[in-house]
Amino acid sequence: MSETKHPSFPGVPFSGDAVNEITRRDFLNEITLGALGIAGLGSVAVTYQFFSPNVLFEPPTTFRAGNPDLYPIHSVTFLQDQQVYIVRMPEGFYAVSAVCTHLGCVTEWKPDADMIACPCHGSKFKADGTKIEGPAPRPLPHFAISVTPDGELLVDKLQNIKPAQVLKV
Amino acid sequence: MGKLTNRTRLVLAVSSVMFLAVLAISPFKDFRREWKQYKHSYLRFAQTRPDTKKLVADYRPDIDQIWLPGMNVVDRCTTCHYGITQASLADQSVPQPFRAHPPIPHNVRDWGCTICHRGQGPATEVAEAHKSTLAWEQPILPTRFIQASCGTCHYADLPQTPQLTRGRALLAGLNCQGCHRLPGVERPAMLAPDLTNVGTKVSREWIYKWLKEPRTIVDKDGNVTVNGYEAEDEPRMPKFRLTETELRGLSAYLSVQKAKAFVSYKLDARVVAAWTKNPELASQGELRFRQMFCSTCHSLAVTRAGETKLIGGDIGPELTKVGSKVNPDWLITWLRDPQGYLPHTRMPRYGWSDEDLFKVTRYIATKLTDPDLLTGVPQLGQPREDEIQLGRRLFLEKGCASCHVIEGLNPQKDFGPDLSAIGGKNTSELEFGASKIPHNLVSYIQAKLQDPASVNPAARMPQYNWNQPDLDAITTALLSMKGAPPTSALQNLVVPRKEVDFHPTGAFEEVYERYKCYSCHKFNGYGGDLAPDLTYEGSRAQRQWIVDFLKNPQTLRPTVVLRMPQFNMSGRDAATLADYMTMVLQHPAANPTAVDAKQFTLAMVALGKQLYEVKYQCQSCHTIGGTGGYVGPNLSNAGDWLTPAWIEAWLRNPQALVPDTIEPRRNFTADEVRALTAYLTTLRQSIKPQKTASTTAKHAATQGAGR
Amino acid sequence: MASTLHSALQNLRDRKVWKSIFRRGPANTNRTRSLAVFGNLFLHWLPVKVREKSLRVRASYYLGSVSFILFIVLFVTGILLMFYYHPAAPHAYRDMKDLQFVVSNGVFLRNLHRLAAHLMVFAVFWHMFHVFYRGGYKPPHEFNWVVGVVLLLVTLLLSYTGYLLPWDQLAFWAVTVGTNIISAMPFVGDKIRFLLLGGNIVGENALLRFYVLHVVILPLVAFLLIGIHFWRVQKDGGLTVKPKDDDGKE
Amino acid sequence: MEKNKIETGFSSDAKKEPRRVVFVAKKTSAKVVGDPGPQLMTYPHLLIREAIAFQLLVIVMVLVALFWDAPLEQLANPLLTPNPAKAPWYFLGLQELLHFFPPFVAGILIPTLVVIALVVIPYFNVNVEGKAIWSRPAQNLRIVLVTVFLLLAFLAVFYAWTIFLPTALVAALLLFSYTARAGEKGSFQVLARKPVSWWVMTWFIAVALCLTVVGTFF
Repeated sequence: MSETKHPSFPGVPFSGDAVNEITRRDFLNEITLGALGIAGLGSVAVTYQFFSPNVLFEPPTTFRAGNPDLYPIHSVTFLQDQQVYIVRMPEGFYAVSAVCTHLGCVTEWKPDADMIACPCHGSKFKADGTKIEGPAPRPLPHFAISVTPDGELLVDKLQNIKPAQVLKV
Repeated sequence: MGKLTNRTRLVLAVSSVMFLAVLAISPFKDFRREWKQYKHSYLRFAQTRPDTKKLVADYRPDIDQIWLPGMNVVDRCTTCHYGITQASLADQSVPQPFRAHPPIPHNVRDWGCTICHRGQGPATEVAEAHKSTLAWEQPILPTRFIQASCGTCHYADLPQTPQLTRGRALLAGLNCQGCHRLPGVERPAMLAPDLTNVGTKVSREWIYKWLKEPRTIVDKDGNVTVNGYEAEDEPRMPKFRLTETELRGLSAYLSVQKAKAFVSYKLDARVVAAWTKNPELASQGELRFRQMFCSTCHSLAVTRAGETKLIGGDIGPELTKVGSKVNPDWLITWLRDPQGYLPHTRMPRYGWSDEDLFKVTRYIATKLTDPDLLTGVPQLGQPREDEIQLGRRLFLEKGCASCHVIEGLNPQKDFGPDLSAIGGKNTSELEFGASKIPHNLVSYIQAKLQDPASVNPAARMPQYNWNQPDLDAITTALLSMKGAPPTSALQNLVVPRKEVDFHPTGAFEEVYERYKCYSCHKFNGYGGDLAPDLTYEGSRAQRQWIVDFLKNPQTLRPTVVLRMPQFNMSGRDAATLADYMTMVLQHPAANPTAVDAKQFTLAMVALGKQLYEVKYQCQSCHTIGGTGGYVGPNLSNAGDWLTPAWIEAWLRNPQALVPDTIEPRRNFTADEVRALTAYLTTLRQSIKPQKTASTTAKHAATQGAGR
Repeated sequence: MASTLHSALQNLRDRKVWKSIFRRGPANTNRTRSLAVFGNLFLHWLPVKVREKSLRVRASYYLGSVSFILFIVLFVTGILLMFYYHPAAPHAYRDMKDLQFVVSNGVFLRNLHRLAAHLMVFAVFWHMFHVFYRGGYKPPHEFNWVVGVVLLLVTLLLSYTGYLLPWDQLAFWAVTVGTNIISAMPFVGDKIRFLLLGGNIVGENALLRFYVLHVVILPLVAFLLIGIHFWRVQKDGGLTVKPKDDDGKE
Repeated sequence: MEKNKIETGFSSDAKKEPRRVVFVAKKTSAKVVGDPGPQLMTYPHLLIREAIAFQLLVIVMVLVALFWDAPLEQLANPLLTPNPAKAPWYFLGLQELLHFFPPFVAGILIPTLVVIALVVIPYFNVNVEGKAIWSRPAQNLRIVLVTVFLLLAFLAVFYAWTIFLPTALVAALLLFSYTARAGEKGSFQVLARKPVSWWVMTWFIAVALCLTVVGTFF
């Protein structure tokens, strides 16, 4: 071990004399710290990437709801798996979320009363999702609904549309 | 004491840089993953197509996954095979993996690919997904066996899978279920001839020859014949690999199988002597042979203009040279009462007269012979005791008792391996022996089928001679047998094989068994398909017509080769059958009480005739009294033959009665139906018709109405 | 660039926050260096000074350090892998497939974890033999030797419990074979096996138990023992140094 | 100085705020034999070496991990026993023992004895640097010969050839080193100075190694 009189690792400001040697030492320190710094930042990025799943084991957010003929006019059909009401009115189809906008309970369609009722806190909605009464802050959202080329209904739960948009078949 | 040397710093600096560089490799590799490359090249490919916009409409740069939790399927094939549902990419010029799938009844996006094609669904790398690896032994199924995948769920035969259906038929037809357990192939009561009395039927020499070359017997001219005679279809008896000693042993053992004392049917010696003097004996026997329509089931080789052809049916054995095979005493006993020798035979019991019996036997024994049949068979002599003992041991060791019955020997059930899950077996479960074939299931099955000894020198399985299409068909059928579905969810999707539900009873059963009606006719899905399906015969035909026909079928259609044999049926038997048919073999759509022939008026008949001839032009397909088309059945005798209820139901909706009939559904009004029915019930052949005309008509009628 | 980084670091050191964390000044005197070791939770079990001889590679081949480093690598990769692992059959196997095929860098992490696990078993064995041949178990290190032997057993158990988790054929049969040996123990063998597997066969329960042992109990025990092990090295006077280490070879 | 005190948070006035720095009692510090020699500061000398060791190790492991995939076979299937079913490599030595001895002996007794032997090493007077086995050649040779013969005979009775072989090898070394005790140079001279404990451990390692290798590859 050669006896040196210079500041030790890591990266301490130097106050020594032999300029050349100091620069080299300093350079090595910089390299080391730089490499480790980049490695650290890179690890964060890679870890972030690792934590974002590339596939999802979830029911697809876009789903087929079968042939339009399955739904009579003036009907509200609850799709259990997807928690969506497929509503068919004379003007056309729309898909209404079955999840109450208040605290997320799953609502029920009451055909006798002709309304959607939330069992938790008593919110009540019309078949088109507009609120009748109760603590729910917003009407039930409508999901995008379309018809596939082979003639089935297609609902996209990630896409909300205005209640005025109705699918005509 | 506290300072670091420059050398240490250098080491740390270098190692830090290397540390960084090495750590960066994995993210880089991850960035360049195979599936990402395919995603990118799909985008590039879509740019070159005219319908780019449609092709990339729902493109996402992620992994595509089809997840069927109920079936435990994770399928990521569509990540790379992205264009699989794009109709515009169906062209052969589209490079893989982007080409669209040919149209199939299932939606790819709903089911994924691996359910049919196998391979590793979760994989996102080409080799891992397609090939067999340590972690996934089921590679992609070669496309030529793809019908096997249909069969894993569709136990019932599908019209779209002829190869699979053929394979299943081969499995059943070749008695594979004799030794192996096969799902969906039931084990009949008897698979092969009962050998309890075989010693009374054939000689030891014949047995020797048969065991040695059941499939190919070469006559002295070098003609290869099968089953002793030339035939297209092979006999069920496979070729076992037997040594000379084994052949001698088995033939010795079998030739002494005369358990039942041979009660040959004795004709009066004086009568026989008188008959024997008749120089026309053999030719008269031949005439009777023809008149009884033996060729409906049996074929004979006929040489015409230098070309030898088999003429006749394939239900029973081919008989060209049978005279050299069987013992004449045995033959006469057999013809008189086949079930007496072989209870399960499909040969019906005819009501022969003694003279006919004698003549036909003489005909067979003298004319249907081949002196060369036993060439090459050594002089075997009387069986020795040690040979018999060896034969008995071999009979059990070789699994003969799996198919053949000998009284006093226990039948061998499940002699060979259980094949009910062969189609899903892992390579590690297979024995490849010293063979050099690729180690996968398909090659194993094919090698085993072609030459069982190639994968296992000690295999007991006999040798078959498949042609390539049959080999592939039977491989397909075996690959479809993947055992019970892995999950209950899949269980619900299984399309079951149609259950045969026909259990004759009582007096009918006795007659039905005696005449073996099921050999040619189908009853509720059970039986042969040579002759019309009789499931609803009771609804269709009038009782009297059935009786007449059964008693004398020959006058009705003598010109066709395959026709109802002349059973010489007694009036009682015919009545029993006709009664059963009219009572049991009924179609629910034809309601006898709904139509009362007495209510038909002359006006209705006239209207019906008018509709038949003018409005609907029925004569373009049907014949009445010699005029009309031959597409549909001849209706000249419809009034005596068909029941009014059947005619009425048929006119209303033919497909309800016979789903695949070509008769168009015309949507007649109720009045029109009644009028046409009234008209058709009046059609009778009052005068004795020309033989030919009537037979053609009748034949067409029975055939057409049944189809 | 060098000076920028430098001044930035210097700037950081003058901040109040920095000073609240590292109360000592720059570690450029022996006093501040000592304080750095004393004042840091992760370093305080190290001695302030070490003998120069014991730093030489030949003295220990750094086998103890290597084992510990491998443990840290296993700890980090293991925690990351846990994010994509369900201890349930056959879900666990599907997770292996997902690590291999869809998780970013998943296969790399699993490889690293597996490799480090094997290396650790190897390093710990070698460490033990090396210590023995150098007489490192002699007084005053007797107790630390015992701790080391226990750590060896814990390492083996950690590796073995981890072996089952992929739920593949290799794992299943290795564990089936291994646990069958336990049944040979007189009187209590079957009972112990029953408790370990949570049943009579290697099944769902066994997987869960092995998982809990692998990710919670055994790592805790290992951490505790490693702490004691290191602490005792210092308290027992550092590594054993032989007089003949001076000449550089034995 | 006052300013400095506030900044660092240390009170330097021991009279105002007495603090116990260390408690020195008799017999608490370990008695270290040998010359301590020159010393270096842990920070940075030890730490930097640890850092380098860490980096080098990780580099090696990453390189291996990139090109060698951790094995993954098929889904566990209780109905499909692979041949042979093997334990992890570090238990393969034990699995080999099962071929020779009943499960209780091979699976329980021997491992337990080994662990106990390892634990008690420091508490018995088995000193690696202690007296060489051939320091009393005459008496010890007789004992060594008898022990070796009994051991080999025992192994031969059980047909435990994979144990017999390394045992015989170590025994041969031991006996050869006997011939080289008289102050010569050479490798046998080094072996001749080894004590009993050294030989026992070497024998154990040789056997364990042999069994593991055989278990892994055969």
